[in-house]
Amino acid sequence: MATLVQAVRMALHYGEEHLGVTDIFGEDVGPPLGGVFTATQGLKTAWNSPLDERGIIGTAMGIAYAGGRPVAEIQFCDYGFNTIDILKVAGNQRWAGAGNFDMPIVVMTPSGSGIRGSLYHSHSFESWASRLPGWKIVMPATALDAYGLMLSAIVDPNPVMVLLPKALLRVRGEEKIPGEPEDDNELKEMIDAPVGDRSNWTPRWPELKAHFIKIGEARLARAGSTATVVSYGRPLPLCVQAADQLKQELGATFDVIDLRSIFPYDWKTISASVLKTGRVLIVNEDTEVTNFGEHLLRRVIDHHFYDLLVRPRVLLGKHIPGIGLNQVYEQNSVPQFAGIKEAMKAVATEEA
Amino acid sequence: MATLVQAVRMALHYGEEHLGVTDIFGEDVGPPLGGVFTATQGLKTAWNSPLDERGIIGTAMGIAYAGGRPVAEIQFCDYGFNTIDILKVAGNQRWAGAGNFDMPIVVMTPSGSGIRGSLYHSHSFESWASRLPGWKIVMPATALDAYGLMLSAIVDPNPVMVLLPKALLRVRGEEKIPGEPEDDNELKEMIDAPVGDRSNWTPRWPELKAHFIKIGEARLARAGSTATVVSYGRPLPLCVQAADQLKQELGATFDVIDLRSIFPYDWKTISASVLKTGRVLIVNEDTEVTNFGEHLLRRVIDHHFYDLLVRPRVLLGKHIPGIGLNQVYEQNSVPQFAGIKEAMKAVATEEA
Amino acid sequence: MSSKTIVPASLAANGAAGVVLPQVGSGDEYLSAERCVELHRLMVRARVMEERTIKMSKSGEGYFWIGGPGEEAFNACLGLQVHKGQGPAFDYLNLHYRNSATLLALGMPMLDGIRQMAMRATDPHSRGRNFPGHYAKREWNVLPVSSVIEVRHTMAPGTALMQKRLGGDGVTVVTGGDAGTAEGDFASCLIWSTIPGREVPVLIVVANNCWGISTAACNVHSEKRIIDRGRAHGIPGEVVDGNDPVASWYAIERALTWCRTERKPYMLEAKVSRLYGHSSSSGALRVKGEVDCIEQFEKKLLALGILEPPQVAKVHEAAELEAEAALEQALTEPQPSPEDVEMFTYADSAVDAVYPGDYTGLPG
Amino acid sequence: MSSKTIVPASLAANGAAGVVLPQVGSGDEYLSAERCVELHRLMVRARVMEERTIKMSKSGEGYFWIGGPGEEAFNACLGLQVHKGQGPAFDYLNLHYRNSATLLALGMPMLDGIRQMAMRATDPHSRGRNFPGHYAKREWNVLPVSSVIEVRHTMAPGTALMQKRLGGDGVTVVTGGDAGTAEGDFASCLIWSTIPGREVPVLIVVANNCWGISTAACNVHSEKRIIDRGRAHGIPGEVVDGNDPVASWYAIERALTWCRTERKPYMLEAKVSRLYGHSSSSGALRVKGEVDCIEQFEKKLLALGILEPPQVAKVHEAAELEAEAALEQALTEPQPSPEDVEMFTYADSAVDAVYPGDYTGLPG
Ligand SMILES: Cc1ncc(C[n+]2csc(CCOP(=O)(O)OP(=O)(O)O)c2C)c(N)n1
Ligand SMILES: Cc1ncc(C[n+]2csc(CCOP(=O)(O)OP(=O)(O)O)c2C)c(N)n1
Ligand SMILES: [Mg+2]
Ligand SMILES: [Mg+2]
Repeated sequence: MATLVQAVRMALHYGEEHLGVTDIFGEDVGPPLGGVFTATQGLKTAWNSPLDERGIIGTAMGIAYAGGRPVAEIQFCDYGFNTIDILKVAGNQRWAGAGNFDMPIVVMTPSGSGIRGSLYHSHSFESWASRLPGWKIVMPATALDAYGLMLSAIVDPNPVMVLLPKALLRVRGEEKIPGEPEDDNELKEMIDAPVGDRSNWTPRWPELKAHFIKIGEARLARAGSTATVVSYGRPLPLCVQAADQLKQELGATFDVIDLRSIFPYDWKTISASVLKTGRVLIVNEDTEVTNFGEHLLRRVIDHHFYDLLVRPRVLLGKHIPGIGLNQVYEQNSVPQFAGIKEAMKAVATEEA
Repeated sequence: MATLVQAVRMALHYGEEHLGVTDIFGEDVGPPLGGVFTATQGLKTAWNSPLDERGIIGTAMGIAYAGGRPVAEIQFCDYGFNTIDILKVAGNQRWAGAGNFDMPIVVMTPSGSGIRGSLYHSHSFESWASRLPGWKIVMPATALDAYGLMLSAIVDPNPVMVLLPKALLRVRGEEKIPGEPEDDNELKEMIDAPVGDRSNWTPRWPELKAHFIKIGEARLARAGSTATVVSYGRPLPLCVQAADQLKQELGATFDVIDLRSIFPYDWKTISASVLKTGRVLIVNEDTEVTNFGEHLLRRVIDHHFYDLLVRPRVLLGKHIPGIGLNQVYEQNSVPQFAGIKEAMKAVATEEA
Repeated sequence: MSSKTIVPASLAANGAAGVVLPQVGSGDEYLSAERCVELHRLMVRARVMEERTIKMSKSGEGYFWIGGPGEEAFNACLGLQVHKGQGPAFDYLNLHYRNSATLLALGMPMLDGIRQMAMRATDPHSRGRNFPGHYAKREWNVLPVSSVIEVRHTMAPGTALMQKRLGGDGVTVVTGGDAGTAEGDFASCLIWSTIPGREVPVLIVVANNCWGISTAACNVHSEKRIIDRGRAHGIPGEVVDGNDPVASWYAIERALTWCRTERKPYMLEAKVSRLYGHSSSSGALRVKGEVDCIEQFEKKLLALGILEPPQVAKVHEAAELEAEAALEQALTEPQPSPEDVEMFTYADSAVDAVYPGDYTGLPG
Repeated sequence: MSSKTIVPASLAANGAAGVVLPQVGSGDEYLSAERCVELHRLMVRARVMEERTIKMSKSGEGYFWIGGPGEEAFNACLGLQVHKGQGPAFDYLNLHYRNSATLLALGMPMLDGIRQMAMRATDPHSRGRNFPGHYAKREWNVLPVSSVIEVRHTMAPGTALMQKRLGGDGVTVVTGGDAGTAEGDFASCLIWSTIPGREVPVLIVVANNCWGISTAACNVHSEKRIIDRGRAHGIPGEVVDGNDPVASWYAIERALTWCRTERKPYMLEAKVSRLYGHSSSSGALRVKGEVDCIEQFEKKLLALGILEPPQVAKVHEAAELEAEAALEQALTEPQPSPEDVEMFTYADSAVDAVYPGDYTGLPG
């Protein structure tokens, strides 16, 4: 199966061939490197920008204004904090301008911890991003979702931010991308640039097919009835793993909702699940003060306060200035498997 | 009584005279204007910066590194979104640098709506600011609190952001600033620059006295027993007014907590009040997705889920790209008196 | 300014036989009388519209005012020379908030400016949401003006990139003030416009009124001429007296021609006035002794006999009447309604499960 | 490089009679043999420390590596010439992540660099939190290195402002790469350093290795020399061969002298190599045929007879031993503990009711 980052690359290729993508650009996005995570290797419209994130977002907006379909990359979301005013303008220009101009840009950026990244390769961005009205924000946790959400991001005529979980970029999916060859090695040979000199390399793209995943639709990663877990990104597979173990160990079963879209989010799915279980845990790794998970919790309280059987919970990253390089820091800053499992167990077993 | 903005000015003067303030600067902060809201008129260390918010924050940091005590102004918080990466560095540099350097800077900026400001003079900033670990964030709603919190912000050796509610800047306090003259007109004559030519004007400062309000201490604006209201900034006086009316109309009484400090916030006071009343409403005017009020709600749920008598509530600004100039927009975007009163009534009267 | 008395071809062709109007000159440059009369009328209309909106800001028919009195000469010349139309074959305009004369020159009726000031639902630029002078018009490539100083400079190279790719001669114009050039985005614009092999046709206009609100440029800016900052990047430029419509006309012509033919950036620094202060608030500081481009131009036109005093008066009167009628009309038009609050947040999307149409509040 | 055989005063004074060492020259400039030997040793120590940390990144004793091989000549010269100390009477250093040679020249023991790479609680720069080369040292005014490219450029004018006010000759040095100059903050530094009447002594060093990760400068930068961007602001500057310690020494001396005496900014563009690629990740692209400043300098020193091969070997061996010992020591030292996570968030504050001391988790 393709890795998440390969899926992104194939989606971008599909976008170039079939969806009118005109420019894929950012720092080190073009040849020879094709992105620090290889997300843009071999793409025909990929080019290297100056080292200037503000210019990257602004230029994407300009390209979109003039009829192009740009996909701009911020190398790490950790380096996107200097663009928030421009992101705001991208999100408000249509509203402010009485609908005169759409803003079909895609901004993709790796987000989250888990790659031993120290302070500036470990940030999460979704809570910030969720505060940008006018934007749509997605965060796939699987290769197929990355493919399907990227295609939707490209065709959506509004600004869409695609947050790619840093820690999952090299994880293989469990489902094939439509058109992906049978053999992983074959795929690798076809689309991964060789190590070393690449000047004569060109990719051979598989015959990819459309696969759109609608923005705002969650994915039920596990179905159950004891409790509801809402997550996305790096912690998502940990929630799944914990659900599987807890099923074995306790017989408790979980709806593990992979939100996939941060905004708009799939309230219907969350709501139905919470109504069913009366127990809910929200997990993400962003810092815990003014965290998007707290917004979800608020919606749960707004609508289901009287439906809850036990205290609803959030499990979030600590409110501290950064994630340190020594793994002691990371282990004790953002949710890890043990803590997630424990929290799931607690919400599932608390006496109602 | 002094207005809130006069109180800020007097605090800055006190800071210059007694607390080592070396630089008060920003766009139009120095003579002749002394700030677009007059907050910095007549101050001896005030100077005009280039039109560059990133430079303003960075320069403040440099001044602080070299032993100065700067107070930097962002003219409107609406124009601070291009500095978030630098604000982050100001908040993390001590942690990242193993405590080698403190960062005693004060950033003050007007925040919130209520001045018919259209998109870019109506933003709230506290939810963004609360996501900056390493910072302390305060937001006074009265003149005396502005004075006392500004003094604390100045002496605190950590970065402190002082959010000034735009709509309350010209509101007079109910308590005197220590040293303020009896007569408001006298104060005005002493410290407000004349309209027109100011080249020969110098202020006559009253003999001000120290008055520190500790960061992290809320103010109980009204005491009651029926329900708890937590607010700050522009909506705070509206909550107070509604509490007074509802006392008359229903006999319901409210703890109206003026949080004053966004971070750290006075959890003890909130917690004790919620324990007492079992009913809580959190009010602010920032946009409602990933809002600091939702964080407070989360803490309430974490600690007092089983103590609550009725569904806890938040009343927040709408998640929309901006606040429009026609007052129809503002009235329907951010909490106004009628809506606040209604929400307070609802939380107070819902059958437990 | 000086003058020559050659019959302008256009006038002669117009059959205005016998009425041999002089050209209007500035240095070695001459502009036809016909063009000057057109410019004069635009300048006056722009001024009158601004003055009307200032009145509205005082009467409560509007609130905050900001606008372009003092920039009419330059901005009218700009508006007449851009290639107006939709899409990258035409020019893009990334304007700041003092470009009313440009919009009028493009053909905007005063009514639309007044509608914005009156915050009507009929305001085509912002539906009563934004401050005056914050235009947006798809049909003319007028990109939404944002209050945020200088962010437009990061976008200009993007539209220009598409224009260059398309072929043709479309140019992206980006305008800003002098103080705003201190923002890093101004530098970004220079850098992104000159990426080797990817140079793009951006005309960077700096309307230099020597002030940012209350801060004098000379107190915060070290560069003698702002255009000097383009040099290191190989961007040519010139400084022009923005109060002089003739000089402005030709400077803009040279600049646009460069961008249209070389497909590279150019900088134009227009020295302009800020006649009514920064805005209706901020202490409304006025600078003494600033040149009024309209007064100066009228003197010239009168001296050359291109216009007679009664004609000048008529131009003003007509503009006043137009403004009056526009205001009257605007005030009859509907205000936005509470239902409008969320309108125009999102464009329709077939791939969005929650908002296939516009925004409708939190996902529910 | 060329040579002269004048006995350096310092050596003669040292009583090294009979051993008349030549100076080392570059163009018209000469540096004493003694100084060159000192520089050489520093350069080798820096290289060896970096090579050791690269090994650690591969062995798992550390993770990510980034650092300064290729910048040793220039950075060692810089470190030896700054006025080291605490507070505005001394120089401030706003460094990027390739300045290990500067720190060693200031007197940092290798052990401290290795401690950071080994992420120990004893790492005095970041307590095991940050990437290597991210130094912070109050006693020497080494401000915390941040990974965020170019933000330090916004801070430099602030420290320099305090230095100017104090009197004395303290200078603020800010260093960055060539690619990073595309960030608006580089322009901000030029602007804020030259506010009329408020010019401040900032030495802006651009370590130009012609690359930003995998992107060649010539593909994204239009300026021929980066220092040309200072011109519009009246900032003098020069380009120097950063691989040449003699040339670098004097360029830095001129630059610092300018800043110390004129109390104004100066730009120095050092052409340097990036010998081990950008970092331990990012494809680790290496550029072929780059000059190795140490190899080149050693050839020179050997040719001039200032060092003999065994002495060179000894310098390397000593450095290796130092690195070895440092690593051994560092590995015996404690790792940070879970309790450390919140440490150093806040300085003590008498006016904070919740955190009078350090951060202790959410207010409770
Ligand atoms: C990013 C940003 N910062 C601050 C402001 C507030 N502001 C509005 S206009 C202005 C001065 C602009 O001066 P200049 O660029 O010279 O343009 P002018 O108004 O003189 O035409 C300022 C500081 C803003 N709109 N945007
Ligand atoms: C603001 C920001 N954007 C992106 C990055 C990622 N990044 C790290 S180093 C680098 C290239 C820097 O090139 P240059 O400034 O020339 O310095 P060099 O590494 O060549 O010494 C990039 C893009 C970053 N650290 N900070
Ligand atoms: Mg100006
Ligand atoms: Mg470089």
